Amino acid sequence: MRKDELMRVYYQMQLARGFETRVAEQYMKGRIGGFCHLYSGEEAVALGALWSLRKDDYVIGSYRDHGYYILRGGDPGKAMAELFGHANGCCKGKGGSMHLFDPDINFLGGYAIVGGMCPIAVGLGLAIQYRGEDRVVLCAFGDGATNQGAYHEALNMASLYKLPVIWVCENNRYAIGTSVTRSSAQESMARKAKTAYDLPVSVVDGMDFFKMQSVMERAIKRAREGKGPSFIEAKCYRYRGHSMSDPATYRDKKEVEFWKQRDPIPRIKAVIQHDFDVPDEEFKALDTKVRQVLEEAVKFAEAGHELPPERLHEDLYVD
Amino acid sequence: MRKDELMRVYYQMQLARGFETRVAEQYMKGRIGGFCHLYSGEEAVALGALWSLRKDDYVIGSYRDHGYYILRGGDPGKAMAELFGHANGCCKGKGGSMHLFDPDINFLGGYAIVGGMCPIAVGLGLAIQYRGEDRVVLCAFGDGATNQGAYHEALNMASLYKLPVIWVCENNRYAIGTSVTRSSAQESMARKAKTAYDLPVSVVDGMDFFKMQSVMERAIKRAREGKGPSFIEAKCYRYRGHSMSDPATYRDKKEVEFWKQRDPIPRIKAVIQHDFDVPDEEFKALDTKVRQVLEEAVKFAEAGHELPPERLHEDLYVD
Amino acid sequence: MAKTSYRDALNQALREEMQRDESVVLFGEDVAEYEGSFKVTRGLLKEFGPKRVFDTPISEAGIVGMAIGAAMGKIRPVPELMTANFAYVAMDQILNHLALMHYMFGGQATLPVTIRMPGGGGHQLGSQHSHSPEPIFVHTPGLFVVYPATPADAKALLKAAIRDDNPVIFLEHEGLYNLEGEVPDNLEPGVIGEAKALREGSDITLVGYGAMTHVALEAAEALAKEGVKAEVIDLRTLRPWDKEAVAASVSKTHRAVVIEECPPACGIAAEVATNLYELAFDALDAPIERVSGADVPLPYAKNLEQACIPHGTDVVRAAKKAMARQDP
Amino acid sequence: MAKTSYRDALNQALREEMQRDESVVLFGEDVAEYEGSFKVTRGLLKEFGPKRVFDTPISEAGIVGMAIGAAMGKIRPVPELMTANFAYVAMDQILNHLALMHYMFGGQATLPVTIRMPGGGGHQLGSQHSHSPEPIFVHTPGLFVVYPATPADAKALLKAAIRDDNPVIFLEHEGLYNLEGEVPDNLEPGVIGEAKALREGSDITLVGYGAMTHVALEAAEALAKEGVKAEVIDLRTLRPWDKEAVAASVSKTHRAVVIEECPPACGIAAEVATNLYELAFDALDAPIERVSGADVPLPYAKNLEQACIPHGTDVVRAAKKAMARQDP
Ligand SMILES: Cc1ncc(C[n+]2csc(CCOP(=O)(O)OP(=O)(O)O)c2C)c(N)n1
Ligand SMILES: Cc1ncc(C[n+]2csc(CCOP(=O)(O)OP(=O)(O)O)c2C)c(N)n1
Ligand SMILES: [Mg+2]
Ligand SMILES: [Mg+2]
Repeated sequence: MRKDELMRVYYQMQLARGFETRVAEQYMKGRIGGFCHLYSGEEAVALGALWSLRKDDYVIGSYRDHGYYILRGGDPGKAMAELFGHANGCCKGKGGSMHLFDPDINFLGGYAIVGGMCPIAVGLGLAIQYRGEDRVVLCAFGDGATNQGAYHEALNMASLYKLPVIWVCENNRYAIGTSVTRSSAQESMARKAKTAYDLPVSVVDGMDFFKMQSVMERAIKRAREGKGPSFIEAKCYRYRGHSMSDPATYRDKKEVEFWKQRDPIPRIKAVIQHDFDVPDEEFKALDTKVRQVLEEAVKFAEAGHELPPERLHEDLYVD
Repeated sequence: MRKDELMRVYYQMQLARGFETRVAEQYMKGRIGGFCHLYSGEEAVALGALWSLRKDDYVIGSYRDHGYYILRGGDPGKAMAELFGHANGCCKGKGGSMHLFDPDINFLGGYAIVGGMCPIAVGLGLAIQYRGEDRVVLCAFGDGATNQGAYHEALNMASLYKLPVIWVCENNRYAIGTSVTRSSAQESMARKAKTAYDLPVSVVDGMDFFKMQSVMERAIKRAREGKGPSFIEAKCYRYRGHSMSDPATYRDKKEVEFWKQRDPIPRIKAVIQHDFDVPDEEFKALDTKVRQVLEEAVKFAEAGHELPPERLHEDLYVD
Repeated sequence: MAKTSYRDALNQALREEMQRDESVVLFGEDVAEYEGSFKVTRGLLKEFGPKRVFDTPISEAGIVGMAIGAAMGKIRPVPELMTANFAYVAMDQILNHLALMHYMFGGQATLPVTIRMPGGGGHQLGSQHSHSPEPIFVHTPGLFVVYPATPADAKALLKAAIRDDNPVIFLEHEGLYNLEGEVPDNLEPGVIGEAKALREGSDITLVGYGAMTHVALEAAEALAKEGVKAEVIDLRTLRPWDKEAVAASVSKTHRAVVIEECPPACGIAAEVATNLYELAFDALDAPIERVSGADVPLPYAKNLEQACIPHGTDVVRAAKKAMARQDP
Repeated sequence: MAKTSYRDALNQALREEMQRDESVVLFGEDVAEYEGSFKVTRGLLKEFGPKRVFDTPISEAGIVGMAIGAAMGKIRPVPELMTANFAYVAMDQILNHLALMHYMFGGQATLPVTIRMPGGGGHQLGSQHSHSPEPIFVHTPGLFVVYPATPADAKALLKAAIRDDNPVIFLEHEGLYNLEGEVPDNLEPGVIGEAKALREGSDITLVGYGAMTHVALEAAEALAKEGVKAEVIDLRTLRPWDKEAVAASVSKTHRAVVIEECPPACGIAAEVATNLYELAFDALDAPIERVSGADVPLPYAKNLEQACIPHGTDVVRAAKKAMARQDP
């Protein structure tokens, strides 16, 4: 990859990471309510998965959606405003943290029912195939979703109809406080899917942007060529609790440390420094830019207001 | 097996087959209503699966339940009466063809929602494990059920908790008019389950009583020893349409013929004649007994009456 | 004008809408090669081919979810659930996704999905196969719920549902598929939310929907013989339902019987009655009578099942009870 | 008598029933090691061990189905659904299996299953996580539905639900877990189906359940300041519900407001109101007022969400409207 691209990788991951830090701050200040699931630590999965997609490809995922929204090119201000519940948010403040949505970047939603978005991804794939397009669908979900019936129905249908859906399972080893070992008879998400749904699978280090990006490229190519779905198990880790209200006492320090050693951001920085000797200033400059963008995002959110209650019934039906 | 046992195998299959013939007659006469799914052709699957079970083991299955009920030792009269909707039926006429039930033989129900009985089988397994018993659960379902979410949740849970559940998938190649090829990305039901749920699987000729009975024995042993569930894919065929109202025009004569060549009843008869030279009279005698038993069953059903409407609200709640 | 069956009227609506709009796609269990377990999709695979009419695995959550995604992908799916009883395994996709996505995403997700499903009892299909789930859908903001009683409405309203950009639960009654009725040629799409008076009367209002509309008509006929002029209103759509039309009728007749096939608690009749009391309290000379499905799962035995389902005689009894009350 | 929280009262009920009956078993998502996402099962794994308190995968249909089978296998399961919103993925197991099996099998399957689930909105959890599904369960014959408003009732009714041999949907309100109240020591199990007057009054009857009971109490307080004596009735159980008690109160006050957290169509208030009209038509001096959740999915924004949920002020307004009508 070219240096400027690599610098963008660094910038983007810092942006996503920084966004979550701001969200945590604002949540503590009581300006953000509800359930709030941070993506910190898993940035390489989303960025690697999104990197080679086209603007017209569809992206859909879970309630842990800030990372995907930001890294897909969503406006951090509109995302932050949504978390504030303000009308200038990406869903007018009606969706909230778990339900970001933006048709302009074809980010078709964060969904809060585990596994619930998987059949919807199949439908997007069906539409693509029906219209003879060469778009693809990226559907991201967690390890816990593989225990939900709808997920299985979806995987079977996507394979049966050879739809251009790429399943990205973020295996961060926990579903809230329950480890994969304690919830799935088959601990490998990839093996759990491969034979059952007869599709190509890969297991990848989700803390490594390059690995993630390259398996994704293969999957995209296959999907665009009409060869059907692929499954990617990204081994990763969430640095924080399941949501802002989870102290995550069920994970021991050592485990957390082990994964923080593999933090994708220092990792990409090291690569860049190794391949091109980039002065620290350049990184600092990007960090500064991230800070500015996020400050503006918070300002944008603060400047907004909740929809007036008179408008409560808007958007219930199309007329 | 001893001769008398083999003769019982012959008798039982004739009984189950003959029962369905009577049911078809009565259905035509309009004495049986609703959906009515016959088991003709698949007798070796149920009998082989049930043969080595103990009286205290649990059996649960689908709406295609006449065979299991009869072969488990259920009273053909009570079953026929149930189909007549009479109060002397095994569910007082409230259940009907799809919902036979008899605690005395631990046949805990035919269920009409595809895959819906699978999580219930898990619960029976849980109770056995919790109470430290060495019983097992036999859960029978069709190929189509493997596309239903609840089925997958159940298989995972049974394996995760190492429950004594034996999954018997009757792969008769069709779900109503849709063949396995057109509905499942993985055509082998055994492979579909094996890796995903990490349990021992076997594929067996479901038209062969002996093969069915022997794989089942292994599964039972394993379950009784607390080693967990097993999965058996029985390749079989239903001679008739999906239900009495299905002409089954989607299957060509050749295919039906191919399977009728493998009819388990002549097959067992041949084995018996080969191993012990049994005069035809002995078989004729059993056939006559079958006829008598079924005539009595119909008489018993005819002698019954529907519950009076005043009793409509009984059994809604336990008091 | 030739008579057409409810089944064929639905089939015509599907065919005409598919001819009219390339983006209309049908899928479901056995809808293509088997032509539907109730044959409503007969001939459509042949005419439109496997891309527009195809079979699915037995995966209702998958079917409904696929319809949602397909709609976001700019096609107009008309999935069939083999029967309404199987909507229960897809309830999360219907109530917790389809119904609320347009609202939750601030109006950005538009879901022109019409889910067809035959409902109702009366065929000895047993407890798990005889549900009338209409109240569950009517309770849910974000859905439209249609339940036609006649071939003409079946056709007109299915066309309207398919063209509508909102999610529509389209209930068909298993007992009406063979019902014959007049269906005008080049019938225009109906209007979702409009009730229709099928019979004029001044003494009492009988409110029905789906198969219950015919029960109401039967009762009106019997009542007429006894000199009671009953007005029969067919709701036709249950969400939204035509409160004004029904209230206007009751303001005229001062008495009403509401008929529902489902059990009474939190049912359709409770919904209709409560609103009528609110809209026409002073006009009412007697409590509104409800004739509901029995408050039990439908049993298999024919006599018991029939005892669960409203009949004309039950409605006549209820109407007489309401008539017996003297105006204050 | 020491104050106890609704959460701890539930915890006590679970502990005491588990101590009393070996066959009571708890399972659900994160109920054991994590001690429940609302900490209702705190300490139970420690006290009773992993055989009686264990975690499940995210498989609600599996959880409910497992409870059904376990009950047939003679254990007494008390599964927790992390929230009522996840009951939708298990709806088929609840409505089409659990509720009807005892009846369908002619009384031969006995299912002493108590499904605990926190419901309700008000915490900015968004549309998919803020449902009040009580009408769906109340509509269903074969289920009991309990929805306590106070710590004492939470404990007494959970004990009753666990000991009952029928399937019970036990709703807990997310907003009440921290509510403190007096809980007598060695409290006896409550009675499913009995309402309770929490405040006597002669002018109007306010009917609530769960969190809505507190909204009713708040309103009664405010009305008292204006000289209106409101009687507040807490339904406590929604199926069966105490029609006699509520009708008796209305016969005394001649006016009523029914409060529900769910949307109005086919809701709890429609059910209550319709029955009251039938039982006390002549006693009513004004139409029964309904105060319902807004007819939209719950939005995330705090002000919008609050605008969806009934408040004391809404009830006061409704009560005044009812009072404004002169007795005929
Ligand atoms: C059907 C359903 N059941 C339960 C929940 C509650 N819940 C929210 S997130 C979660 C854990 C999901 O874990 P995983 O799929 O691994 O995703 P992660 O949070 O680790 O990214 C659970 C149980 C839900 N949202 N939906
Ligand atoms: C959830 C659900 N969807 C659809 C149906 C309608 N249906 C009844 S039987 C059947 C086919 C089942 O095929 P299979 O599981 O292979 O069993 P078989 O009839 O071949 O024994 C279908 C689709 C149902 N009963 N339940
Ligand atoms: Mg996880
Ligand atoms: Mg089959």
